[in-house]
Amino acid sequence: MSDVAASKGAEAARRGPFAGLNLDTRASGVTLADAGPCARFLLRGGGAAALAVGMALHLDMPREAYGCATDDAGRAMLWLGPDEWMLVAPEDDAAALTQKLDAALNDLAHALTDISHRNAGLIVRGPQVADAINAGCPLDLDIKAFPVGACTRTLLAKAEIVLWRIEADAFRIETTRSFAPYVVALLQQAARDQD
Amino acid sequence: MGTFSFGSLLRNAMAGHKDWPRQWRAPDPKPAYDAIIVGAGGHGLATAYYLAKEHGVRNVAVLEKGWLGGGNTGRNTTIIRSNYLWEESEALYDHAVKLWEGLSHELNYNVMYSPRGVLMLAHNIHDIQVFKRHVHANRLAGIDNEWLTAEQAKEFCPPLNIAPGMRYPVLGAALRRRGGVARYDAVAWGYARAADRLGVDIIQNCEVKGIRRDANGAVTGVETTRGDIATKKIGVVAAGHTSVVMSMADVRMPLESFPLQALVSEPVKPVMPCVVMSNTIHAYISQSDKGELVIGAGTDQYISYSQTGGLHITTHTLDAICELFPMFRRMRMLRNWGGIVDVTPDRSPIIGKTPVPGLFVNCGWGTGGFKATPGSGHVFAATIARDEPHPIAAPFTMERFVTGRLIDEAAAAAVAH
Amino acid sequence: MLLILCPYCGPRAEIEFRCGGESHIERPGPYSEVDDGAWADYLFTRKNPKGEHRERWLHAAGCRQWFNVARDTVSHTILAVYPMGKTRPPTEAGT
Amino acid sequence: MSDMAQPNRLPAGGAIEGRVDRNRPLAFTFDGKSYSGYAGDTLASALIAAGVKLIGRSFKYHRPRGIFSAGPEEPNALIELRGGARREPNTRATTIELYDGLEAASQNRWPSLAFDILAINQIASPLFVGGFYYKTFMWPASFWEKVYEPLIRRAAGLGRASESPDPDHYEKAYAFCDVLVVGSGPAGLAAALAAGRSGARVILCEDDAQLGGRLLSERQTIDDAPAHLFAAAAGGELRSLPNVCVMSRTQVFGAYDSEVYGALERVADHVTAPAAGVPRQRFWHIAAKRCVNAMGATERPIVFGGNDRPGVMLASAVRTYLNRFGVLPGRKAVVFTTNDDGWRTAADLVAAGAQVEAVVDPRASVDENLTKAAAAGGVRVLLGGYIVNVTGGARGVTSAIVSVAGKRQILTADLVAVSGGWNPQVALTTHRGGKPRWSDALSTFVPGDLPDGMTVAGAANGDLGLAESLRKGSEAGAAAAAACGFSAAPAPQPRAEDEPTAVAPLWHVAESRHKAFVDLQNDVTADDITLAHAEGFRSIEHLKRYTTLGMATDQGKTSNLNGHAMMAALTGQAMSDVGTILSRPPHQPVAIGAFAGHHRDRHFRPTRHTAGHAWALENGAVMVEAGPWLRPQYFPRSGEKDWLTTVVREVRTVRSVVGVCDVSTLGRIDIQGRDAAAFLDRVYVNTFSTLPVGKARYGVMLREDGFVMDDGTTSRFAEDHYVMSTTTANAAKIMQHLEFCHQALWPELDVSMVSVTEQWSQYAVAGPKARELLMQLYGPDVDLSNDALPYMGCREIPLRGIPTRLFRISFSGELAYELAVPARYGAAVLEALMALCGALGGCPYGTEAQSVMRIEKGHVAGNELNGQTVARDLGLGRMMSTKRDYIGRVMAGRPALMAPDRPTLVGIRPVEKGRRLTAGAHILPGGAAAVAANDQGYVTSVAYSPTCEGWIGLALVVNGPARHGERVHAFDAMRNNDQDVVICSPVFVDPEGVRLRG
Repeated sequence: MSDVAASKGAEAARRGPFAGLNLDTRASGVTLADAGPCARFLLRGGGAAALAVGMALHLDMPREAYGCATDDAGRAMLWLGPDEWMLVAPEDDAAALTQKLDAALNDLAHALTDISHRNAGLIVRGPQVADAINAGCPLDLDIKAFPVGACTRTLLAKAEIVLWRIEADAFRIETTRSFAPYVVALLQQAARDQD
Repeated sequence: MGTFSFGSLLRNAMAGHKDWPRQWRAPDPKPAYDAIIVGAGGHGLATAYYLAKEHGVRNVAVLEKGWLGGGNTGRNTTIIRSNYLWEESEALYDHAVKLWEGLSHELNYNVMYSPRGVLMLAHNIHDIQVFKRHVHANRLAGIDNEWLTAEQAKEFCPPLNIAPGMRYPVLGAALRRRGGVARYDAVAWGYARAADRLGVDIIQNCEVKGIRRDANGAVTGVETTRGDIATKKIGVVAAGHTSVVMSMADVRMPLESFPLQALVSEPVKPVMPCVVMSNTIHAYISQSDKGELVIGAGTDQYISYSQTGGLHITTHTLDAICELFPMFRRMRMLRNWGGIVDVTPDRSPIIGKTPVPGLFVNCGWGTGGFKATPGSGHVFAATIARDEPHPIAAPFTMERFVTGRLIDEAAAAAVAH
Repeated sequence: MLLILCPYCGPRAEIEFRCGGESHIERPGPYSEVDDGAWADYLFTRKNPKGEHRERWLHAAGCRQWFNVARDTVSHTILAVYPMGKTRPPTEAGT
Repeated sequence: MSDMAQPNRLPAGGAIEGRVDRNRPLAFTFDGKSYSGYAGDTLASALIAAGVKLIGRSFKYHRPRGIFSAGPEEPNALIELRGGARREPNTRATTIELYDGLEAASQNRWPSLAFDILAINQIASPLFVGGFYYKTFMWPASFWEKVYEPLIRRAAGLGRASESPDPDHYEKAYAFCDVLVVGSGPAGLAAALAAGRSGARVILCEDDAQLGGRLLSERQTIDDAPAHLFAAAAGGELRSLPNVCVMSRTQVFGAYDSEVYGALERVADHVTAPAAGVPRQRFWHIAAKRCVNAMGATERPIVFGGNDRPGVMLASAVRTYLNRFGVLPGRKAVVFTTNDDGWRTAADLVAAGAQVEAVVDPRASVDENLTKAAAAGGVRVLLGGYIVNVTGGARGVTSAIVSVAGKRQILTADLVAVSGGWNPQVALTTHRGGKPRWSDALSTFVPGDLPDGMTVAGAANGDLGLAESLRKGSEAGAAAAAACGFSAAPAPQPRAEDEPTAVAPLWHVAESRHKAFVDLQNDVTADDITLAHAEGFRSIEHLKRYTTLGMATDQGKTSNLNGHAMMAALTGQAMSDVGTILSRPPHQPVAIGAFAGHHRDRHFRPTRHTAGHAWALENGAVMVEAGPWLRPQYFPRSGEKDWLTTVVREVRTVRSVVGVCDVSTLGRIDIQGRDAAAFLDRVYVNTFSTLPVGKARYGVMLREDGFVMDDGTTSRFAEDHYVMSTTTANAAKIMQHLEFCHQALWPELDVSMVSVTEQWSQYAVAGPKARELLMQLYGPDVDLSNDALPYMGCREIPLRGIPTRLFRISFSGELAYELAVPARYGAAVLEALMALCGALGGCPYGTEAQSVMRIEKGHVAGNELNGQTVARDLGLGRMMSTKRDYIGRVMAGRPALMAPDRPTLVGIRPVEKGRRLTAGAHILPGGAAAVAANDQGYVTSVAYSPTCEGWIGLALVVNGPARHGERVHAFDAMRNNDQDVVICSPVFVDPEGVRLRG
């Protein structure tokens, strides 16, 4: 009789998208780090659903492009489209969140989908970070054009990403799991080219 | 008589080349013609030539809004092949290849048809299956096409990178040995000169502004920037501008016009012995006799009538070229230009009659029309002369989109260069 | 590369978008009453104009929304941008 | 450094000494011979210093050629730079910064530059006129392919491309600014300063290594100091501004839609090789709100006999070599100019200590200050004169024959400096279709209608005067910044002179009887223009194509205008009517590798791996491309002689015991909403609203044109919640299709789609012992009995706290499940599964075994779902609902798609047991000839079936279903494997489906 949990324990049984990848950029200007596991939900729905979620989580739901709302519980609500938001939260918050949201959304038209495992989160940091990301990203990342807190779905070369500026010199890049090696390799090369 | 030959070249050399006649006249439009061809590209000029040569219809005008051969004829990557999937296509393109073989002599103009072989690369199991299916279908239709292993492909085209480490390794290739390239300008000029000598009026800088029709809707003539011209038969061969011209007769077409880009490198000594195509990673390359690498890029995603394309389209093709030919990375791109290609839903052309009596159309060649030039003109001329589709042209009607009898080469090749 | 004004995200690079071709074409129906000709028209016949063209674009690597664009097919100038389902606002070119 | 080594280097401390760094001597070789120069030299200036005159051979006639210019317009001095994998043919000596150890070689000559066999072409040159090849090489017919073309190809081409992969890498990047300034001459610097001081984001691109443009080449003053000092100071200020980015060694090569500019930065071309990790070049995609185009102008030569001889040089280039590089291109010079500017060359030569025999100017009279200055320098002035011929050879110019008022005189000279006036660099203004405007005053084309957001300043706009360039530049810079919302207090204008620039047009010295070159690089002569005119190639586009005028690597920078003007003279057209060739990017040639940038090797396109990838590799899987993914193709074991042995073993194991296959790459779309069911009913041909919760159903989707688009199973987990699966290849396409259907066709429906392909790792567990295996995995308290989870059932079952989904679906035809677990657990669950699987005597299987089993079962896949088949062709017609509308319903009913004689899915078996079948083979009636007319279909998929112990296949055959049992012929064009086959049912295994329901 064998099974995952018994043989390893659920924690140990997990393997993140960056497992086995070397994140060292060998560059001074830019570093990469695994954002680690966390709870992610994709919320699709109309204004009513957004309103309900905002109230339930005490978050001022972003209603416009690049918008993002965060709280000190480490929850962040990212605007991805007029009917689409991504909610990122600490992993142990997942159960509580699901409950709250199901209750709040109950009979409103909406779709709430767990994508915690679908995405890979990467923290890219350093004085040259914007230049490195611009090696593949067609957005103007000047601090005035894309200020701290700004987020959007976009491209990094041939990978689709969600780009989120968490500090003046740091971005969080969310991509789908299987693109992680490509994104890492591209940023490593770009980081070296900045030196 | 200005017949070209080494002798005439020698004689004229002695005479300081002062006695060469014009290769074609610059006539003013006559009030009326038996037939008018709209568009003096390769297809249009070939149509006029075969009308005069094979059907005795010599009172023909070819109207060109710019200068002859200035459209896609002068902007393409000159790939010639006939290894298409469907019997209808095979018949049409092979008809063309057969005419290519003797064209220089037919026209007394060296069009430099160079059957140096066309390699179509397979990068995955799907490609292999599709290309092998082509090989079987082509052989059944009596068209040469053979399958090569990656090593054989490398032998045929030494600069080709077949390293297994590639993102899309070369797993094999289909080879059409009698495929190749030709000197695109010479094709237009050769047909123009030959048609002109048969009495065809080639009228440049003459834009068609309207199509005149009688009470029954039949065509009676055209309105142009150089005056009105009467005729009972109009053959529209306007490539990217077909929709615009056809709308003058209230005919709406199943066409969209996209910018297609091509580019050449600086000239170097011979490095590329053949034509190489990869539909999977979008690379089309050969080397001109002048030494330039001639590279075909893709189309932009939107309709356009400007002969410019997006930088990212060129880039997408060149990164593929660098994968297949890492030794070309240091070579420099010299010129990058665009043409306007008219594309049908099934990526096969439309050749034949239209709902308007006396109005004929030859269009929808998309990204691959050059290779068909002689065949296209030949069957279109017959269609116009007899007022009924030439047997080879018959399947390429507009009605096929209603009946569903498509000739779907789209599924067979991402881009039908 | 075009800079396209997404009605939801603002100006963004063309590579984030997909062009869906001619807009304002209605899917025929009810199915029992429409002949193949009308369907072929809907699916295949295109204005393909030289000049202003109304077309659908999708901000695929962005907000994932389809919307309408009025664009000049010669100059590539974007004359107007408006959501799906909305009627065409007038532009210089009119129509 | 001795004068012996650099005989033409002007002594330090002289009136003119140049600004190379004489403390940093550099060694280099040309054609294997060692030379030396200084830091700051170009290869061209160093070769001049060394007294090397013969640099190359011309394209067609192999005439000796030297250095003609001092910039990127160079048509003659093309060389092969570097060697081996880094060899760069056709590189302009005039733009290469000298570095220590530089290796250069001449090209297009054999056996040597001095003695070039093909120089014989000069004798035969009367034959080689424009377009001669169209008129001959046709007899005998077979010779074109076998003899003539190979000869032509070998003779053509310039340098030799590298024969091994480029070792360097290239970077690509996006940049953004308010104001892009192109060019750092007086106008560019002034513009950048004005915009930069206003606080706007400015990018200044300069092709040269140093800022300054012509300021580096002229003896002019700004604010009473040498002009190059102004350039240095301006550069310093600009670099100090945080909002300004100064990019030298960066050429802006193209203007594109939406104010995007392409630029190439040469990061490491001025060193032997890039340092580790450093890109050779960087490809910039610059989005600029405004652009100030200050690219300057190119001097125009004059067409006269022998104007291609080594020692004939543009007048401004002579000044560049003197003033910037401190080298003397010749000791005895004749200046031939049609404009005031050219006279400065005479003055500078005199100042440098050279002898100037004469200034020849076709104008009858000129500004007397010019003539005075000339006289003061002891220079003869020959007004109303022309150079009709230049004599000389491989060793360079020996004399110039001048005609004044019909009288000829021979002036001995080793340098002929030529100026026909200046042509503004209009290229960037035309890339988007803008047409230049003819200026009678300058007798050249100046920018006409401009692309959105661009202004042109300085010489690029025809403003040749220094003071005017500075003023117009700073106005343009300020205006561009203001347009972006930035303004600065106007700064005082630097003081400078507007020197005289009057010009009279002269394109061609008609008196010349000797070969006079219009396009030096392509060997297009004045006679070729006449010939083109005679033969009717009169439009400049025809002229270009027929004679190749302007089609060389210099893109006609020094030849187009002269050629067009000469044609205009023949046709009697006004230049304004003649117009210009629409110039295309790139303005200067750009390395192909730079376009590709990072996208190379493994990362040419992303390679996607499933969570089980590592495990598969550890267990010896052979991987195969599946769309963007890599999947295990099969798992060979030691001792298995070939892939077939392995696949057969995998199939047998699955059919007799159990196997596990990673199917994570199949697309999965989470579909929720009150109208989810209604939505699915509209996109599938079959009905999903009737699907009970907890059940899965196989569905087929059509394109709106009636052809099959995709298939897969879709499961219902709640009234308003479905999970759709798509094929791997179509996953993204289907997601987009569904979004389109919702947003564009039925926005009123309450439904939304989310791709969850990567949220889940999914494994097929198939075989008689599949249930046993899963029971062991889930443990005793989970009931997996046939009643609890029947065929086509699905359930969400927690696995020790991990949410999992279990589907009872089968592609193989065996008792089978698909287990979905959150991706981060994917690897661990796979390991657990495989441990159990192994213990039961099962094995992992890959795409090959999967394919064999689906063929045995008659399931269609990519080869049948090829975009050309309709549901009926695949035996799926019965699934098509007749009650309602759905995507593709009506068009699927078109006559040709309903035609009874459409090739339809069947199975085939070889008549000869054990004989191999060929995919793609065509089906012909028994005994019929192998011609297209007899074609009745083709074989779509084949496999060796362990279960049937022989080869089996699927085929699309005319009237297929009615022909089971018929013997037909399979035509194989490749393996000579023609054979008779028997048509049969496409289901070879367990037709009743007992196993999968077991």
